[in-house]
Amino acid sequence: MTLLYFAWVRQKLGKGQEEIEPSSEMKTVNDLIAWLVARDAEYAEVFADPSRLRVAVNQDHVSFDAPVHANDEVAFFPPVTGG
Amino acid sequence: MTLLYFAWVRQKLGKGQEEIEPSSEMKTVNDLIAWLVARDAEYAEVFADPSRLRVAVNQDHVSFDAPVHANDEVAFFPPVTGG
Amino acid sequence: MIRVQSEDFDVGAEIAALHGDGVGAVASFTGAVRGDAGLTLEHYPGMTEREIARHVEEARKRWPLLGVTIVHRIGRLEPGANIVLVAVASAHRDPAFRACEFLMDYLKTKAPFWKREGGEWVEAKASDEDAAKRWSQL
Amino acid sequence: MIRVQSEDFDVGAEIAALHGDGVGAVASFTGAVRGDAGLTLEHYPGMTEREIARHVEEARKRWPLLGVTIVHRIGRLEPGANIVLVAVASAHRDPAFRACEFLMDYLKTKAPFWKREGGEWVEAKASDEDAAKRWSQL
Repeated sequence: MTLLYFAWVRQKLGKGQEEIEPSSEMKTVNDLIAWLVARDAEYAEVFADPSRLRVAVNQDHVSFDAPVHANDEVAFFPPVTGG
Repeated sequence: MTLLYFAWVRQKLGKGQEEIEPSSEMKTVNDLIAWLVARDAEYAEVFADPSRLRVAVNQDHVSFDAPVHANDEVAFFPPVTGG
Repeated sequence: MIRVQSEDFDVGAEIAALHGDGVGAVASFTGAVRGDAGLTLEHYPGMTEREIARHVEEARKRWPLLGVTIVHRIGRLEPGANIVLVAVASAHRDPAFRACEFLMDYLKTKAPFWKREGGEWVEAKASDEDAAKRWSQL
Repeated sequence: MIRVQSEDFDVGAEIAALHGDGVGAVASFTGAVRGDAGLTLEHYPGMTEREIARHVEEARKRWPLLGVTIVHRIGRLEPGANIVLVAVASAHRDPAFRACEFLMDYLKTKAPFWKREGGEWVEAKASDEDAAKRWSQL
């Protein structure tokens, strides 16, 4: 699974991209977040308030209960501010 | 009083402008129209259906019961089609 | 800035000229001649500028605008030619869009221009009157 | 035509390119950098183009459009610089205005761009979310 981070999420984590081996129990974005938070304090800080974040799976905006699969591209970022 | 005509009104009357000496009974645009219609058959034709016409007095859109005065500029034209 | 002219105008230059201090948004409209016949545009000199200026003033009262440019062409216009430009600058997009539409709706229904197409005077459209009524009467 | 680029764009040329057979109206929006600090724009390559294309397609379903051009800049942008252009061509003004606003509202709330101004990430505005809701969800 490819994880992408943008804007302040990228800055706080000190990286824009990483590859992970998801566990078989990881069914949804929420499961992925729980897994990341358990891994490292930096993730715990970034995901402390999920209402500040948005998520896309395979480049589609989705909600946090959307399913994730082993080969997905999952991106976390703050609400967008383009235009 | 200066009378101005635009678009098909100008074409039908064969002129874009004329000066008239209004009578003292001529109080409103409607009075002016009645006076013109009495003067010549061409005017009778142009003013036969006033709903097809608009009028401006001194370069302001007004209704047919608006007052007119001896030194006014009165313009007759069809509904506008610019833009 | 309001201009009534027979010459063409440069849309990019007009929009660029509106950008400046505090301007975050420029909404614009350009109208062009459709069809194969071309158009001839007649206007009422003096009243046209006055009527447009009045509506620009009204737009400035309704929305916090930082600049307005209106250019309307007259005379013979070939197919595809520019007819009109309305461009409105503001800090944010909503006032710019609103004022641009407002000004177009009033240009269509109040500014004394008349189009002739292939020898026939173009008829005014009830839909344009309805559009202008959205803003309620001045 | 959708472009995401660091270079500036030529508003006049983009609008001129949309004029053509049957086009009577081009509505456009240009956004520029306000304030003295300039901006840096980050985006999600791939998803950005995909998201914009999806909304252009949706706009084409809703209104009879004859052309759409969207250019969005990324990277460092100085004060006063162009950020974004949305230009929409149609036979008549109403679909052009509606689609232009629709696309701007969705660019503001769905296209994955992030602005940084003077070291701070710009916060998303609830008013932009509300504006996008006017069109109801896709």
